[in-house]
Amino acid sequence: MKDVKGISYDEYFASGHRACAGCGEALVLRHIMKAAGSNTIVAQATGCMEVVSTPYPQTAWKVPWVHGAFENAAAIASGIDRGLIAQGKREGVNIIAMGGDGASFDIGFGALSGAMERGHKFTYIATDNEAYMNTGVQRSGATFPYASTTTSPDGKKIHGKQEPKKPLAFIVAAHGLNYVASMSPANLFDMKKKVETALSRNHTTFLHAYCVCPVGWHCKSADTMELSRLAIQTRVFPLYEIDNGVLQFNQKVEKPKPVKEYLELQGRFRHVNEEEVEKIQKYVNDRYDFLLSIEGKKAFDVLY
Amino acid sequence: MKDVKGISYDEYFASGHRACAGCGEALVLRHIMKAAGSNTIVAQATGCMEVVSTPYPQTAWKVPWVHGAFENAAAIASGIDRGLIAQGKREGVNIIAMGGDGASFDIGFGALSGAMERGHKFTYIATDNEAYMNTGVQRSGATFPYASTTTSPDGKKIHGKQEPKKPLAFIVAAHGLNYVASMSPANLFDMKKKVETALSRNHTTFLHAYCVCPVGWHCKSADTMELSRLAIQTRVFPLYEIDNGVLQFNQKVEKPKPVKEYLELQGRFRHVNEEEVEKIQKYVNDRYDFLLSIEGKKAFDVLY
Amino acid sequence: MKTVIEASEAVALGAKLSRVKVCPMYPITPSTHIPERISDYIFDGEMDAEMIHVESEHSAASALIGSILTGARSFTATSSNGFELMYEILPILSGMRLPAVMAVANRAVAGPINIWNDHSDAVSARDQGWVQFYVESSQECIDTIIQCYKIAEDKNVQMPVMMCLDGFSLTHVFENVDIPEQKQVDSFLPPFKREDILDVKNPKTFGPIGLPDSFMNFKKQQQDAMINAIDVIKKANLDYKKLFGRGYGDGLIELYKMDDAEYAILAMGTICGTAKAKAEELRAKGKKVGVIRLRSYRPFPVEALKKAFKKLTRLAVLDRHISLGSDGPLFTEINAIAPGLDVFGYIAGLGGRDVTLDHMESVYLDLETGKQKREWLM
Amino acid sequence: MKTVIEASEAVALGAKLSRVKVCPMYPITPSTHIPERISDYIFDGEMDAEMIHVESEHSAASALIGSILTGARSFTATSSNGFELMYEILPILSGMRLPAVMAVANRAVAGPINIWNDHSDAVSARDQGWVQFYVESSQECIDTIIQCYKIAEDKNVQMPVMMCLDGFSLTHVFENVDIPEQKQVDSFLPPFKREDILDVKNPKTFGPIGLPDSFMNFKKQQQDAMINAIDVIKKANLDYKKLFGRGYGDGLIELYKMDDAEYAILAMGTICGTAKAKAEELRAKGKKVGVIRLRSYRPFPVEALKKAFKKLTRLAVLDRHISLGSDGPLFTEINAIAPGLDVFGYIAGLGGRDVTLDHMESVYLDLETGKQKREWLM
Amino acid sequence: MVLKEVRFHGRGGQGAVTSSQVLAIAAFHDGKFTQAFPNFGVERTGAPVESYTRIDDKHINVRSHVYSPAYVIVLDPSLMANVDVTKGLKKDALIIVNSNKTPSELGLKGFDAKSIDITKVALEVIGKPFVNIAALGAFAAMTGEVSIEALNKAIDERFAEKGKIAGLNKEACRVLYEKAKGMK
Amino acid sequence: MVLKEVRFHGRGGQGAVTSSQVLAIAAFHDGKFTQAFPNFGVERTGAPVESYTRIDDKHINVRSHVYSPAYVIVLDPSLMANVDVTKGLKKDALIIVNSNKTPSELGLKGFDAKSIDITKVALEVIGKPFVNIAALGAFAAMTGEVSIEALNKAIDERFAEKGKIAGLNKEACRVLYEKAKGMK
Amino acid sequence: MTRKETVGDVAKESIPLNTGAVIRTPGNTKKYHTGSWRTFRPVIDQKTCIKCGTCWRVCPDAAIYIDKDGKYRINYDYCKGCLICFRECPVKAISKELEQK
Amino acid sequence: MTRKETVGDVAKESIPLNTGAVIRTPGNTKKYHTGSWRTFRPVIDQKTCIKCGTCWRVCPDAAIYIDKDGKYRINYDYCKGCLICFRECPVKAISKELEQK
Ligand SMILES: Cc1ncc(C[n+]2csc(CCOP(=O)(O)OP(=O)(O)O)c2C)c(N)n1
Ligand SMILES: Cc1ncc(C[n+]2csc(CCOP(=O)(O)OP(=O)(O)O)c2C)c(N)n1
Ligand code: SF4
Ligand code: SF4
Ligand code: SF4
Ligand code: SF4
Ligand code: SF4
Ligand code: SF4
Ligand SMILES: [Mg+2]
Ligand SMILES: [Mg+2]
Repeated sequence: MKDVKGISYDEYFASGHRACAGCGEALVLRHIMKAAGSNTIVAQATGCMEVVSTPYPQTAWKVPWVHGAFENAAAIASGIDRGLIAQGKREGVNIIAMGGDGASFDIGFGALSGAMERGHKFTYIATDNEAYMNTGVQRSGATFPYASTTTSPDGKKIHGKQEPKKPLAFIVAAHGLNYVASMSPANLFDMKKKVETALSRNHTTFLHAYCVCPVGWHCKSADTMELSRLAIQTRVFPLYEIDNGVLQFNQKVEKPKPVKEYLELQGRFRHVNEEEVEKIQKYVNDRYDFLLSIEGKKAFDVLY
Repeated sequence: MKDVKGISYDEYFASGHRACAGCGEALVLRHIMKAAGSNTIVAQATGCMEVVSTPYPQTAWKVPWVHGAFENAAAIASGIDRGLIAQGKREGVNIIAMGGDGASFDIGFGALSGAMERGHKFTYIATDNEAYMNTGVQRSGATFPYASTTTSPDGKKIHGKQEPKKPLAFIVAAHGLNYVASMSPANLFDMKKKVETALSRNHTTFLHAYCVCPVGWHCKSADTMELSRLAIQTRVFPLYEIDNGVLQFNQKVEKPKPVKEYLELQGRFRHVNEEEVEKIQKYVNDRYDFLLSIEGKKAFDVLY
Repeated sequence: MKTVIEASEAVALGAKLSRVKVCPMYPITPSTHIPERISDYIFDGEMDAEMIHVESEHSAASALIGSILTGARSFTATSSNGFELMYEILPILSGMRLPAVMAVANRAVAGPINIWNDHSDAVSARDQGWVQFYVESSQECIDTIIQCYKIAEDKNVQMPVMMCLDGFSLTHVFENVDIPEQKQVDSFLPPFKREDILDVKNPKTFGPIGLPDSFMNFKKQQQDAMINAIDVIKKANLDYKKLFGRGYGDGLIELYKMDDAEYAILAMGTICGTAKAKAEELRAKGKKVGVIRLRSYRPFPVEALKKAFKKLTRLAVLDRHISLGSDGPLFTEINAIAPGLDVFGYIAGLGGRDVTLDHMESVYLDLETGKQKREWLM
Repeated sequence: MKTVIEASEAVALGAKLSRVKVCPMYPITPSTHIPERISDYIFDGEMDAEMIHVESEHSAASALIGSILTGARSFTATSSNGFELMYEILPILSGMRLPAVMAVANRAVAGPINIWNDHSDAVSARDQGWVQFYVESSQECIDTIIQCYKIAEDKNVQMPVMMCLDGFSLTHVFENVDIPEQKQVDSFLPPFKREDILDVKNPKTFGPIGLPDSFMNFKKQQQDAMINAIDVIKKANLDYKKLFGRGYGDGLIELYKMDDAEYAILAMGTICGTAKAKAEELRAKGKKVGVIRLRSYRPFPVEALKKAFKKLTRLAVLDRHISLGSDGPLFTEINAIAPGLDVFGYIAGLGGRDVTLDHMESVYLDLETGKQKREWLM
Repeated sequence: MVLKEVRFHGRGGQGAVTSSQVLAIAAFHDGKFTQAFPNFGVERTGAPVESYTRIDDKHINVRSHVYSPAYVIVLDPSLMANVDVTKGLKKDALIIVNSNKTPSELGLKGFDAKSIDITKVALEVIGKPFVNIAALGAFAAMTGEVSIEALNKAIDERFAEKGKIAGLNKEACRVLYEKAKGMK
Repeated sequence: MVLKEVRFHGRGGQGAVTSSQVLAIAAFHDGKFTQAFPNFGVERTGAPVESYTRIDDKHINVRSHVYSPAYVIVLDPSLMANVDVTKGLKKDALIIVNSNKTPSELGLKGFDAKSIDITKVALEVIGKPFVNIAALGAFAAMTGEVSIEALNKAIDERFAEKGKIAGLNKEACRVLYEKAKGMK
Repeated sequence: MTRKETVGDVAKESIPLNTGAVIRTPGNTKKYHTGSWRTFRPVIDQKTCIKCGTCWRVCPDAAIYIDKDGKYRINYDYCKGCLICFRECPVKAISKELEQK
Repeated sequence: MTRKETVGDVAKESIPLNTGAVIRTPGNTKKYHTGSWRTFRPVIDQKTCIKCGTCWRVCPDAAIYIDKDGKYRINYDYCKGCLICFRECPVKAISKELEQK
């Protein structure tokens, strides 16, 4: 059996991994690998997905996989790229570097930026669950504003994270990459297409994946898909791709649901008051408006 | 005597520093400091300017100054910012973090990106001489395409640097800063205004400074100003500012000179053949065209 | 106030009681509970300090340079790979003579990656000019953090201090702790005052190049400061004891049933507790055994140790780290200063391998029989 | 081919002759000439390899993980702060048992920042599971780089190897070098073959979590591999000597006029040359002095050293680094293995402070008179 | 009193670690010295976890894992399919299982095992299957190692911020304490 | 032959380091063992720099700096205002200065000093004031430490990639060699 | 060199110690049955099921498979009981049951 | 502890060793005269000079100052002879001369 309704039946991220029940990141990995297929080498950063997938002597991986440290997946992928080239073995092999939001937005961003500057051919995928989950839900640069984490708690004086979400996809696109896209388990067919497109390009490409973490978000494990959908419908996590510098929506949301619906399902937002909900709504509106304003135009200079 | 034709007569980067004769970076520093004034704390990265200014027990600095390492000026500045805040001493003090292109585009970019994400109030200035000069002219992410450096030499097989210049200012602007600008000694009044503007904002701001290095560029020390002007006139280094997400030219070049004029004064481009000159010209045209295309429009989402 | 808290919280409270002003912190298991508790205090408004959510440990250590140079007492915590990522900055902080205090929740260094306890992170940084304490209990955590500032800021020291506590084996343990009163802490630890700061009114240059004509002299100054620290540590321990009634040996080493001991185990951190428990048991059976707990690994208290060895017949050194291609660093260092003594060397508890009462028994047995002198306690 | 070249070029040629395939490199004084020469070869098409212009040393070391795991022989070089920024990755490379080879152009570690020579960078990484050679001449550089691959890739070793050469004092020195022929090098060093690679046809997992049930066993394996390296180093030295006519002692230590020496200086790197020059001079005056050059610091060749000490009355150890708060690491380690010997300890040549013939004379004088046993050679 | 060691078996997310801590706090209020700590794993929500409490009259020196506890508390009997809750146990150890089945039905023959339906009480009193604190009521009654007063104090302390939860848990404890008293 | 040490004084960018290297290569072609190395500073273009060559019949062990050279070559006499080119010199050392003034005019009394106008020759032959290699011609003639043939070979080798430069430098060397021969 | 093979709670079964901790058996987590983590058990009612594949797609544990008859089946060795499938099934063909020991 | 104060070429004049290498004398590079680096000397012809300030602005070494009479003057203690001023003077009031010893 090859495909089931357009999705490969083969699994490369095997059952038996130790992710929590309902883990959105595990679901995303499963589908990334289905789209990438067996001719893929993965370099993964430290984080939940690495920890749950490879407790020696077991591995959930059915493709060649390497983990080095938390901040260096892109650098390791650079070495793989050039190592294969140097031996004439680069052809026909996909290379994916992957990291959580902590690895990608924060500590490993220097290495990613360096790799993009050199223009290596590989796809970097940031699996974003908006906090350092593996170490117990600490704030990252990707944490959604006002979300409470263990280092940006819902305190008596300060209510959760005070900074906006680092706009990583734009930052990456500004490096001059010819393909950057956001993706979500709410649209697995779209995800498949994006992984395939990204891997087909000749330089570094970047994918930003939305990943629900029931543990860190204090939501029900059964809500993983529901939240993924709501994130799109509320415009919290828009699906788009920036192909050759031009941004297009893949699932444009004409009539957004109020952000509140999204927040209410998650314990990490339990503390936000009405005023803060308003601020979050405005934050989401502004970001989406900006996307709308650049839609369809050459908004990024493409170098590669 | 306070000002001479609009430029402060006070010097904060004293004579006796060991920069090479005709160093464009030293000239830029001198004027940055004139604009910033005495109420300024500087955190500087390892590089030529640090080495030439502070051979213990001497210092060229007349303002409080600190150097830690090569890649951490932005992190040190973050500590200064919060240290002052914690003691109620932040008011009225400018903080500048500075690094060369190597420090800013490459090794220290992770720390800079992190600081921008947190939104610290300080101005980061990248003094860009397009290579690691302090260590003897090695290729950096800022090295101009086809320039020969000691690690991207004009070889028999490969002619100089093969990658485009990392578009740092856009990458930084994509972080959501409300002020980003390029500046050059060719326009010292513009530089002054930009330093003042950047320091007046409430979050991280960024300045990209063009710095001629006669040693690394294999040009005459007397040509430092001439090259700075040519870089503008050939559209190699456009002067612009991105204020609240909108890019405006400060010195728009309607009739550019051919890039060749710029290249010819520099030994680092001695090897480029006609075909390569064409490629460089196209590269410069494309970049400028992109700037023109976003001029005056909200092209960057502003978060701070 | 007597209570039961986690050691990580004891550490965080120690920082709070020390009136720390800036905390650049980055999470890593098993040190995470420390920044988490400090975040709680700051977000609740109970601690008047700035949390800097740095993007890496390298930046955490770097931010310390900035914050301390503004005159703000500063604190961070880390473990393992995070510690290693700070590595470049450690000797810069000590070279600049900045009194940073850091809690290191000891964890094995990758690879393979492993989140559990051993001493490979901090011990492998033993050269870098930081005072290094290894503590045994939650009570010692809170007391020691406060002492760390006292020592680090002493004008004869002016060196950064790290307090090492065993990851999980201590960080995640809830136990009885007597929390000192703020007022008393204030009387022990005056506000941080530093002459050389980044001040626009009095501009100074920090971190210049040290040329060959002065660099070595600066290193000598650092070494002198480390040697000075020996007395300063003793005094801090003594003064603290006077005020709070609690001390840890002479501050440098702690002796357990060593008055007449013939055989002793020397180690650092929590396994000393387990050794003590076993020693108590064996003492009940009439064996003359004791425990030497090395609290101050840097400065290395040569005199205190030599004195402690005087009556010993045999000594077992337990290293929770190995200098690959050589030996346990503590074993080597003890051997170097105790040429006459019969020293047994054990590599123990790497990467979370538990060190048990049985292990301790086998070590004491080795000491008694003298048959086996070198072993990996697997 | 006999010629005069810079030691840095000798290193680069060593890498070229070893048919290195991937070089992730980042510039730092005084190692820069090494990537510069390699860049020349690659950009001129003389070396069939990929240069990766990494954005930091952390990424240089990390890229080695990737490239070696594809089966490509790989090389890098660094110094001082660059080395320290790699620090986190060093034990990962050794933990993964990857035969990386790195040239370390030794330079003092900041702070204060200083670009000159001492051994603080590499020596402070002595625990991290890398074989460490310290060389004395340009000739030894080129010969040793080739041997490094032989040793690193040996199936009984499979550990990364660093070759340390003194910054400036060697890296920037032009001198006579006999460049080996490619063919001969090929016969000494076969192509790199590795079974465990990243191969889509045979998927394997690299770098998993090591739990407490296996981590310590992996460390033991690493220690065993380091011990194995002792014989492998000896054999590589011998085999190389057979082919090229050049050897360096037994590969582990090199003895100079030690047959009947009563007093000897033990050190690493270029200062051994200066010690030899002085020893030669003193021998002419009838003094029974010699030099022990430690070439393999890791693995630490205990047996070879003990044998070398047999006839000695007194030994002076010169450390170009200090474990602040303790002592010179080499001094400590030698003391630990030579309980009977009268060992004098010197801290020398930190941060580019030159170690002169006069210094050597004063040390030999100390040994003779026995009056002064500890000193900073300022 | 000799050192007493307690082992809790639960699932990640079920609160076994909190149980061990609350027990430690309670023991402290009884004037004891204690330690409480989790089994330091990488387990995710749902996976089996262990947690421990040590209690003694004097400062506790030993810092190794707990190998041979005097008491075992099994919060979730379904674990027993995969986890050997009797490992390391000496014959005189007591196993307390949250179940409506008898110990022998649960396969705990040859051990001093008692079962008590904590889930039922929790559902009745708290309205949710929060068994981790409730179980301590049964433990107090069955072992006498900790007083119910101290337990109440500990619960108040630990859930200070979440007023209602504390009350409900205390009530569940009380009910189970009463229920279990006879089973001592 | 005993070990001979040569010290070059020049300015950053003037090629003193290259001088010392070319001398070393030449000595090698004469069958000698050599070392050449710069003074390891952080000097920038224009600042005074030093560089050294060692020459011996056998492998050179010593690796310290050069303190008491047998020969000093001053490429740029204007340096002498700030740099003591005689430092460490024993009385029998020879100082060669690129100048049209006499040694005593240059203040080099009490030393065995010779001046020769290298700049002039360089300007005449090379057309540019490139004195660093040219100076070696004078050195060869005055000291006999290296043969002119070996020097030519060394120049060819060092400037292999830049054909014309080699020729001009060799010619300048030759002229200075001839000129200086009498001054030996 | 070791007297006792293991002490404490480690290394009950002997673990292969591949040099450098490489794992040469792709996907062998399959040996680890995460089904024991389950509190609730999803059960597919084959009569209601319209074989849309949704449950198969959305399972983070790849615990749903298609049997030889083309039926969607849950492999309870791996199903952790997150109930995403239960929630997502468009025709409510999946019910949940409390796991019992 | 040291027998000989210094050996070799270091520490000719004794250097203050401030703890942590802090430098408390802002701008004291002024003591270091970089004028000796000069090969060419720029000379201002005061008669031609129009006092535009360009030379003062473009000097990387801040070696040009305005004297009490308002004249632009070069401080040869610091001028490195880069000749930027010479090149940039709009009225060619600056000439260059070869430095002579
Ligand atoms: C240098 C370093 N710092 C910190 C850590 C600890 N650490 C490991 S994973 C992790 C969090 C991972 O967060 P993220 O990348 O978002 O992935 P997630 O676990 O959320 O999937 C942290 C902080 C580390 N391993 N190395
Ligand atoms: C971690 C680390 N790596 C490398 C170096 C060496 N290094 C010091 S300055 C420098 C180059 C600086 O280049 P840039 O930032 O462009 O400044 P410039 O010297 O060109 O002004 C390098 C590579 C270092 N000091 N630290
Ligand atoms: S903590 Fe979150 S991201 Fe990590 S495995 Fe669990 S559900 Fe997934
Ligand atoms: S090398 Fe270039 S940047 Fe550095 S001081 Fe000299 S001229 Fe300035
Ligand atoms: S409950 Fe969750 S784990 Fe189980 S089959 Fe459904 S989706 Fe998969
Ligand atoms: S989701 Fe429901 S209808 Fe679709 S295949 Fe699964 S059980 Fe059948
Ligand atoms: S020549 Fe250069 S250094 Fe001298 S005054 Fe003119 S600009 Fe300044
Ligand atoms: S640039 Fe020329 S005209 Fe202007 S002030 Fe200087 S010397 Fe005078
Ligand atoms: Mg995350
Ligand atoms: Mg630069």
